[in-house]
Parts: sequence; C-alpha cells; structure tokens
Amino acid sequence: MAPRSATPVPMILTVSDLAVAQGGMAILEGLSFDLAPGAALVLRGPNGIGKTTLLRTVAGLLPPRAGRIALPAEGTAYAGHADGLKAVLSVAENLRFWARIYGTADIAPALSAMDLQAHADRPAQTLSAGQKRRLGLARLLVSGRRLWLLDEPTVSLDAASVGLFAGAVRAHLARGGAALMATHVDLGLDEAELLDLLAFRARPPAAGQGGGFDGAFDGPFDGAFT
Amino acid sequence: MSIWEYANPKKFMETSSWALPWVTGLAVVTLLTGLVWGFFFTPDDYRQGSTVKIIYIHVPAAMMAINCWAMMLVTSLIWLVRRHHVSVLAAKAAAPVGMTMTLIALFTGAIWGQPMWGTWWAWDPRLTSFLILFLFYLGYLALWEAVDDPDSAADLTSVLCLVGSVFALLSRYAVLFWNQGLHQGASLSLDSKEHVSDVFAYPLWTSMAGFVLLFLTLVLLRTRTEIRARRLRALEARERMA
Amino acid sequence: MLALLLRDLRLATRAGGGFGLSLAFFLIVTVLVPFGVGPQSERLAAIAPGILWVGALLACLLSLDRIFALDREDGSLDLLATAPVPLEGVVAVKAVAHWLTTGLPLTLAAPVLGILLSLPAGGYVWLALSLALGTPALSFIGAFGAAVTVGLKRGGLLLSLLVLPLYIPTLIFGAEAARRGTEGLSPATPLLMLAGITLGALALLPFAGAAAIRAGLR
Amino acid sequence: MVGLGKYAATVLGAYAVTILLLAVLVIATLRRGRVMRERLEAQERRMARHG
Repeated sequence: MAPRSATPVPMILTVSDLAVAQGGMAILEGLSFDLAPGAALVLRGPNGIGKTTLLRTVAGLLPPRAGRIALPAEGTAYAGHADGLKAVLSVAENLRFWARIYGTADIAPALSAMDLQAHADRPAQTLSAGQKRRLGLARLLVSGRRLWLLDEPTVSLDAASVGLFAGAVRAHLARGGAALMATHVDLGLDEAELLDLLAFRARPPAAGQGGGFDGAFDGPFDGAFT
Repeated sequence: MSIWEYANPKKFMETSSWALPWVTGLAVVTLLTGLVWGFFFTPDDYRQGSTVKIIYIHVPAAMMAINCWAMMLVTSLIWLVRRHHVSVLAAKAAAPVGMTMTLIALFTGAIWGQPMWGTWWAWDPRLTSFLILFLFYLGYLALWEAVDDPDSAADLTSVLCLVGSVFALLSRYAVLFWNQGLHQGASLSLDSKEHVSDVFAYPLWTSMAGFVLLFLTLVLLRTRTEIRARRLRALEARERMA
Repeated sequence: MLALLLRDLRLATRAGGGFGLSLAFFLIVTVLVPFGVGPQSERLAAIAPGILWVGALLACLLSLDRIFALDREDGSLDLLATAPVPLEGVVAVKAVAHWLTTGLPLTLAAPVLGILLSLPAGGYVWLALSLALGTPALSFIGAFGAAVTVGLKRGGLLLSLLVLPLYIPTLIFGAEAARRGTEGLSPATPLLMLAGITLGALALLPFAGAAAIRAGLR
Repeated sequence: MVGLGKYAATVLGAYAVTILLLAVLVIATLRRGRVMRERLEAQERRMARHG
C-alpha cells in the first residue's frame, strides 16, 4: 500500500477487511488499504466489479456489509458521476451555495484555481463539459476536506481538462490531502497507487457459512422441503 | 430458541415445512365448523332476521384486516431494527391477505347494510375506515412492486408502514368525527363481542379462530414463496457474476 | 440549512421554476367546478369550502415530485447526503420551501377564488385560517412521499397513491373547520385537531423522509 | 335449506362474495408458490450442471 514513512504519520483513511454489497449480494470482500496524507489511490477493474459501489460505501452512502472504515474527523468530499450543478444558477451562485454548506467564507481562491473567474456570472447550463467538471472540482476545493472521493472524474473531458484535473489533484495532495478515485481511464496521475479490485471479488459463499441473507442459502435449497 | 434463529431463511423453511400441513388442516376444520355452525344452527335475530348470519364473515374479516396491518407494522419494525430478512418478507407476504380481508369486510358490510340503509354505500364511518385501510394496502403493495433493489424496497415499505399506521389511526378518528355513523350499534361492533348473546357468540369465536388460522396458513405459504423468489434472484445474480 | 432554503426558493422563482403552476391549477380546478355542478349559487355556497380545500390539496400534490427528483437527476442529492448537513434537516427545509412556494400562495389565493364559488361572507377568514394551518402538513407529508418515491420509475403516479390517503385526516378537519366557519358555528375543535396533525407531521415526518432517502440512495 | 326468510339473497350474496374472494386469494397464492418453486429448481439444476 502507501509507502510507510519513518514516523508513523496518522492515516487520513483506513479501511480494514471491508465487504461491499450491491442488490443484497456481496460483490467485494476482504478489502484493506489506507491513505496517508499526500497519497492518491486509483481503484481499477472491469466495469461492474464494484468500483462505484466501493466508493459510495466509503462516502457513507451505502452501509458496508462487513469490515470497518476509519474516516477523517471532518468527513469526506464526494464527487459522483454528475456534478450536482443547478443549471439555472450561475457559477458563482452554485459555488457560494456549496461554500455556505461546508462553512467556507470565500469562493474566490477556488474560482481562480480552476480559472473560472471569467465565467462567474454565467448560468451553469451554458458551460461546456470541461468547465462543468472544473466547477465540480472547485466545489471540492471549497469543501476544505482533506479526503476526496472521486467517481469517474475524467469522463467526457478533453486532454487539456484532464491535465488541469491532474494539476488540481496534485496541488491537493501537496497540501497534505488524499484522494481515492474510481475509474477505468488513465488519469494522468502517474504517482497514484493502483488497486485492482479483481483480487477482492466476492466468491460465492462456500457451503455452510457466508454472512447475510444470500449466504444463508447453502447447498441445495430444497433440501429443507418434504 | 429465540425468534432471531429464524433470521436464517433455511431454518424458517425447515420449521414452516412441517408446521404447514398442521396449520392448514386446523384452519380448514375450524373455519368449516364455525361457518356451518353459525349458518345452519343459530336462530334468526328478532330485528334483522337472517342477515345476522353475515356476522360470521364480516366481523372476523374486519378483525383480520386490522390485525394483519398490525402484524405488518411489527414485522416492519423488526426489519428496521434487526435487519431480519424473513420478517420483512412475511410483511410483504401478509399484505395481499390483509387487502383481501379488507375487501371482504367492505363487501359484506355493504351487502349487510343494504336492506337497512336502503343504499349499497352510506359512508358509514366504520366501513369508510376500511375503505381507507384498503388504500393503504394498495399503496404498500404498489411500493413493493416499484422498487427493484430488495433491501431498499424493504426499508421503504417498512417506513411507509410505520407512517401509514399513524395516519390510519388518525383517519379512523377523523372519519368518526366527520360522520356520526349508521353502523350497527355496539352489539355487533368489532371490539365488543360480549354484547352478542351466547348463541351467536360461540360460532362467532370459532369462525374468528378459523379466519386467524386461514391467515396464518396463507402468510406461511406466501412467505415461503417470497423466500424462494429472493433465493432465485440471488442465484441469478450469482450466475451473472460467475 | 438556510443556504439550502434560499437556493431552493431562488430555483423555484427563477425562470422555469414552476412557481405559478400550482396556483394556475388551483384556479382552473375552481373555475371548472361550477361547470360541473351548475351555476346555482346556493348549491355552490354549500360545497365551496370543501371544493376549495380539495382544490388546494390537489394543487399541493401537483408539485411534490419535483422536491427531490430534480436534485437526484443532477446528482446533488448524493452530494447533499455526504455534506455535513443532517438529511432530516434537508427534508424539513425542502418541505418548508415547498410550502412557501405552493402552500402559502394557495392559502392567500383561496379566499379570492371563494368569490367565484359564492362563498358566504363569514367564511373567508376561516377558510384562510384552516388552509394556513393545514397546508404545512400537506407539504411535510408530501415531502415524505416524495422522499419515498424519488428515483423510482413512474414515481409521480406512485407518489399520489401513497400521499393521498395520508392527506385524509388533514382534509377532513380542514374542510370541516372551513365549513363550520361559513355556517357561523365555532370551528374550534376541527381547527385544534388540524393544528395537532400539522405539528405532529412537522416534528416526525422529516425523520421518516430522511430514512426513506437513505434507503433510496443504495 | 334453513329458513333464510326474505333476506336470503342478502345473506347468500355476502357468503358468495366472501367465498369468491378467498378462493381467488388461495388460488393466486398456490399458483405463485408453484411457479416460483419450479423456476427455483430449474435455476438450481442449471447452476449445479455448470458447477
């Protein structure tokens, strides 16, 4: 996992023996990893392996089936497929709303980091996909959270925007933040660790054990019937 | 053996498979004796003539309609608190039975009232409460059908059942307030059997027991089917994953 | 929380926010009634409080599924669920926003529409008062229904099937209070019951709504 | 038949409705049970063959 530095640095995120379920079925199990400040981890694996489900479980949207997740005290900043922008509101209004939700006063630094000052008053619906994603990233900056959870952050982005995204994440890592990203596309973040989820795919529960409802069906189900 | 043992569906299936024949037999016997006894061997009521015989289906059905929702409330609570899969599947299994009982109570109540009220439907508060209860059952079942993910379906329907129960009670008293009511008086009301003279009461108790056993049989049967459906879904998902 | 309320109000009043929709619907429903029931004013006067209450209730129902569906489509519901704000607070704020943009205007418009239905003179105050007390309950119960059906296919249809039975107590006490007001009887008891239901809904339903949203996020 | 008097139609009607509704419920329950059981067995046989 992340390289151990000399003095034990407090981990931003520690996941131990996590099992994740989708539609009542365990799909990933035995996951253990942690993120030190400045570390980035990319979840790789074929589509449908459970990257998004794992990310949503860490974000707290889904209850884990088993295992523990130690999150930073101040909580996480999650960014899903959609950017959560209100098309009718302007860039500044959208950002100011999220700033007040996260208790941050000033949105100017975030705007300038994503060079969106020029579009501050334009309604969000007139932005291009790349600009919308940059506004999503600006939201993360405004949240002031050290742990970023990003789901497919570079989907529908052109090369320049991907570069800008990588720069923003690097800056965040440099400030001691951490990022957990789920994607099957190259992010242009060479220093990020990779975690292939194929190794953690949940095997059908062997006879006799296996927690939860579906695990309880072992062996021929109808054996119980006269 | 605490009921949490039955969280394991296999355990529930084993126990229910040997219990089912007994419950079914008992239900058929009790129901038949109750109804035959009430129908053939009791005198007519001096005021209502033979329509009093409808008591043997209307009162038990009405009672079961309410008790079934109460059972669904308890099982929903067990699901929300203990994530007890079989419990929520039992609630889903009981809903159609409760709805049928409500329909029976509504129809027999309307038919029974027709000679005295002169109309088929007179917005009597007690019957209207059952009409409202029927709408709650309808909403509950529609919600089960509308949600795909089994776990979130269980959560949503359980929350709806909790909220629905509060509002069902509120509607019960709102309806009484809204229309003073033409219902039979206390003698045949749901909650006070002792007003009914003994010759009617014993067959009534029997047919009520019959309805309860019938309810139990149907819920056991349907819960087993729900568990099988859930197992089928799990196997299909596992097959897709492999 | 206040930020969410202000944002929702701004969204509703901005172009395409659908602010006037339920008011227009309420007007149309009230105008249609005499065509159906006949123009005799004594008959209209007798049913005016009830019709206005049913009209207001249906107008409320109309704009319920927009409460959460829009946020779910553009992803902000997920973001709100992971933001440092309690989901119960989000549901309560959404319900208040719905009341301010729908319930309140209906309450103010109802007496005006009462004239169309030749509502007796004494009834206007009581109609407005009963609606003022009852519409918050309609918004909170509706917000709960919207939370349960967010993200479901044909959620809008299911929403009305789930919410209308829950509206019955509020409708009975509200319409009864308005009717007694118009006939000069003292509407104290129905008003008290109405207020009781509303307060109960305000206190408890946000928790049920938040639980429903969490279940739906899976 | 036992003397049902002038309300015979009412009483028989009520019983007929009840029996009809209960019959529909029982038949639906039994049929759904059988269909689900057969589909489950078919699925298990298929899973067993593929190992």
